[in-house]
Amino acid sequence: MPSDITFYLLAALTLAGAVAAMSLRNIVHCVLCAAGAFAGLAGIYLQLNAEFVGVAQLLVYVGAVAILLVFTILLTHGADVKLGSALISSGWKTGLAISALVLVCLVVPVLTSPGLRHEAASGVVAPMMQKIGEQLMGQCVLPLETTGLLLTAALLGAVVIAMNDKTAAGPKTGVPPNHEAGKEPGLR
Amino acid sequence: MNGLTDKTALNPGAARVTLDHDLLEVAMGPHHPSTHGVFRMNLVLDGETVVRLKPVFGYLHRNHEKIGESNNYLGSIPYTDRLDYICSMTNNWAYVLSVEKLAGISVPERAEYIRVIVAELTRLFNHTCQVGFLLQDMGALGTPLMYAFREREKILDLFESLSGARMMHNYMRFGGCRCDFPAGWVERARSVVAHYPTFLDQFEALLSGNEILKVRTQKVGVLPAALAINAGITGPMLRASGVNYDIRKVDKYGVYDRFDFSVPMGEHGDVYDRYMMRILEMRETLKILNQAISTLPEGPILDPKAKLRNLRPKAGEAYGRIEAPKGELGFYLISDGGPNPYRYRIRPPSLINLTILEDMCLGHTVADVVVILGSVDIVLGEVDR
Amino acid sequence: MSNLDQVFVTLLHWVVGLVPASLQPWVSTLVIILAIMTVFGTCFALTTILERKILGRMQNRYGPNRVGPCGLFQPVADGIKMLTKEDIVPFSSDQVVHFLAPLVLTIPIWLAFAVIPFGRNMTAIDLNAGLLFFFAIGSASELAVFMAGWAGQNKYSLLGAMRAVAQMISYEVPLVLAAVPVVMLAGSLSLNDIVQAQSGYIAGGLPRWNVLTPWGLAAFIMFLIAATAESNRSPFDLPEGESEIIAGYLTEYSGFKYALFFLGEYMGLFAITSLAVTLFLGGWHAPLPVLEWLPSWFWFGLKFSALIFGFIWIRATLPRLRLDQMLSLAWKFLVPLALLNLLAAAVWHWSGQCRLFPGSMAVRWLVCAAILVFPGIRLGRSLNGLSATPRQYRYAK
Amino acid sequence: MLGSGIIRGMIETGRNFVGSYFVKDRLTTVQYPEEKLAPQENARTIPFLVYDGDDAAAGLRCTACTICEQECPPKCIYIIKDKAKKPDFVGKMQLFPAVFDIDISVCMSCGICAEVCPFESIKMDQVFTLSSDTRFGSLLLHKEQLAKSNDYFRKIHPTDATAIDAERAETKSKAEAKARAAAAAPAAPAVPAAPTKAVTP
Repeated sequence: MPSDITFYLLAALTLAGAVAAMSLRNIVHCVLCAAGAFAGLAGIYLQLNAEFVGVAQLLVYVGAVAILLVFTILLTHGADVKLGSALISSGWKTGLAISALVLVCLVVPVLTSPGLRHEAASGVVAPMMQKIGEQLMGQCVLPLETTGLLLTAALLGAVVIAMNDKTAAGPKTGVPPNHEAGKEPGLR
Repeated sequence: MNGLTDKTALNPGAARVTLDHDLLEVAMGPHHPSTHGVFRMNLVLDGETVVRLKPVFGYLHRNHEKIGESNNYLGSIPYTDRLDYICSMTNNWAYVLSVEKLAGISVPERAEYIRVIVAELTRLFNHTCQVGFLLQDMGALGTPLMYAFREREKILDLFESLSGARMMHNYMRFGGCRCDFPAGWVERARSVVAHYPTFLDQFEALLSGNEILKVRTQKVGVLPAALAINAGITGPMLRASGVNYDIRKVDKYGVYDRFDFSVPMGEHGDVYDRYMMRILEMRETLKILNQAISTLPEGPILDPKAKLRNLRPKAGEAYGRIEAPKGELGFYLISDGGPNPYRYRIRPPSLINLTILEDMCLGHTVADVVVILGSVDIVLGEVDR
Repeated sequence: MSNLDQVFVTLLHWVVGLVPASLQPWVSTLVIILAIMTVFGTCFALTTILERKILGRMQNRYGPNRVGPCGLFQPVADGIKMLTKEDIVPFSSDQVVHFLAPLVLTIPIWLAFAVIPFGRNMTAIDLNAGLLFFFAIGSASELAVFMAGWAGQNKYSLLGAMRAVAQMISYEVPLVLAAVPVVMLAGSLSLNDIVQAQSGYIAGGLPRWNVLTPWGLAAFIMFLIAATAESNRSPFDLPEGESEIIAGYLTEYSGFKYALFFLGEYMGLFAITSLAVTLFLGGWHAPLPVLEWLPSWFWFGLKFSALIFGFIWIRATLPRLRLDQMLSLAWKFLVPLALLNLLAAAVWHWSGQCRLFPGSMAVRWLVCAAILVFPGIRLGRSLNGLSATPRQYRYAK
Repeated sequence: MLGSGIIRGMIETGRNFVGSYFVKDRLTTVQYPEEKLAPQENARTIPFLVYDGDDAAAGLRCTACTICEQECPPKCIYIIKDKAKKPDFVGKMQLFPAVFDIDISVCMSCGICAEVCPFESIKMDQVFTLSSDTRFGSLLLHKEQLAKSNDYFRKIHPTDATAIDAERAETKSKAEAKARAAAAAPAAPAVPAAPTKAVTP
């Protein structure tokens, strides 16, 4: 009985976080609710005894992605909220249609997949970490390496774009005067 | 910097000029843990690097020079203690020196030696405390400062038994000193001076080799020699930039020409050089003290002709200056024959060393600004007068 | 001997035995939680006073000695002061985030103690991804620090929050990389297995701890540097650099929220120190076989307090690094060396496996040490750009 | 080598840490309320008036010459002369102050009044616990609160007090010898008995 209660609680936390992340006015609050939703998700994984996935979710999403979201908000000045902007943007109908479509695409294969037929794995299978490690390095090492490469490429691209932005905007105002040759110091 | 209008941007009274997009304007001070008193810097930051710095001071202005004009000559001496309240002996000496020049009073032999001993002891603990405050600004929580204060306490006890007060000595008079060394004072002074080199070695072991200190201070706040000379910088800051100018050697006032000591000079002019200047100057001061204490002559400590009360020097002007621990401290007096000076002007080394703070800090981060300010070694009593 | 070692375990079983069977899992977890919180709560109280006394002694003064016998009730006094102090919330601040920040910082830190083995079979939950769980919890505190900095709407706290987040992210990488060779050699992520791998003694003398291997020593030093940065302590206390940005992200906090932040900071320090003890100093193993009779949790406590003394000692001596130096230390010095350490650990493991030369420990030590030391010195020298020759000063007569 | 400076620094603080347990003179802290540090002999805080004998009003040395009032830089001394006169230690008739106030919240304990006083009547005390609850009332000390006996003066400034007492005793004996000589030879009026002038020390 107690495990059901915790599941309902975690599910409620995740859903509430997700909804709040969309609907709150202050964008920083949205990000924090999103982080709450990630944490709720991690709780559900841990509750299903999927330790590695739960801990990885906690480490990657709550630890890194949330901070990433926060940084993007701060650096692009999204934080100073322009009051009076409508909560629901005008094109909400198309948005709703697309999300319904995606929901269908996800739910149908999950429900019909054979994996769900037999009883969920009861109890902890022997050293799970060992199996995951061997799978990662053995069978699907190629996808792992390619995603790694893809991510580094994306990272380098982002850095290069950011670099151009800085030089394009020209040197900052107030270049240190005493480094200019022959500048008459002191009396500015 | 495009002319005056830009200056008004930082003037709090003026209309708020919108800064371009990502600059952050921070007022650092007057209530800030590491501005060495009530001193304020309006910083404009791009991220963490300083784009503009406008020093704002005057919070501790006590109208010292106007009071000097209404006080008689003797009455101004205790006020000079309050100028640079860390080294009040050297303040007294500078004032008394200029009055002696004005009124033509001579000083007996023993009084000159006492003045040298007392001034060099002040320089000793002023430099030790400056290094302690610098490390406090750099984040070493109190350890170097506590060692510095432990040594300072020993010297303050000496001054208390000599002049009656730990910091506000009011000890020097026109033509000599107020009272002679009490019994046993010279032995206590000799033991303090004898222990100091071991303390300095421990201090250097703790600090000079420290990689974090070197990384935080080398090539930070570089002051080119030409800019230093143009801006009238004096004292350890000037010598750290490689300029050989020490008033004890230039003017040879007091009996400094009888002592053999040398003047250390740096060559990079950054914060590390200024730190080393103070350490090396302390070692030179110890040489002077040893020689002065061993050759202390007997004799009167006050010129018999010198008048204590209603001193009325004949009309004229005089400028007396000494090598205070912070730089050239000068008193410019104009007398119109009356009991109080017509004009009483002070050349404060801390204020003049502070004028080029912006040149040193531009392009550095907030953490460096604090360290550079610490290396300038200002005392707000002297800056604001 | 073993009953003294297992005294806490038997105590737990006795308490759990009192309760009817249905409630037993709940009661045992409750008792364990209570035990951890009381032990580390008093340890927090003691450390605040010990830190100030040790700092004082290093600075030739006594440290607090007014409240209680030689100052032992000082934490009680501080606690009461923090409780009674007015809790000022700035008007322009973000009330909700301002309130949540200390909670989000402190709660996850307590979870980290669940996986630490304090003594022989004295681990709260033996997750087989224990180490990964620990790092996941550690990474949650960055968000809390940012929330604290952002909520204050004050320039200094924003600067402090930016510094804190940058510092914690860039020092989590070397922290994890320093732990990877331990996992590689122990073959498991579970902390109990790691401690088990370090049991036993070589030739009856030296214990088989990781710190006594070349790669282990290098990893231990890197782990400690990253741990000081992760818990915002002395050479890296930039987020609340008192002399620069007042108190960084703590500027707008007062009263009990300020105390909660300190609780969070000290708990973070205890968690990281206990992890360092588990990974490198052989958890609760005794250093010499002849000392086996002392209980296991005693050894854990001894190593733990030795490390805490080391942190306090560092805090008393070193000034603070600047932001860019701190970041370049992490990315240009610690991360490359940690990767190199993986190579050294592999060489150590390979040379131990294949009986190429008759297992001469000294040669293995030299090889692995060489892999680490020479690049380390070259990297270090080029990193801080200090001129190799010390500076000369001219004297004018 | 990298890090050797840091290690040397750590050894330094370590030595101080260990030393503080063995070398007693490293710890210079004085536990103030319990242990009190004896003040240095020359220490000075606020001025007080010296009186001879045991009655404050009669034995007060001050002759209300208001030199200290003129010379005091922050002008915190306020004197009103009394009409009557009373003999001083040499017997010469001198004025004395009816009102002698010092505002110790203004006084900066510089010691100039004690220095310029020709009658050794105002000296510097060593009391530093001067705080009071009211802002105005109790920080203005009147003549009665300021007056302290010469024995107290001899207790806090031994060397100065003995030197001054010796000097006063000598002038007193010289004045009496002259008075006796003047009384003993009234018969020889030709000798011009110059009136003894109170020799200021």
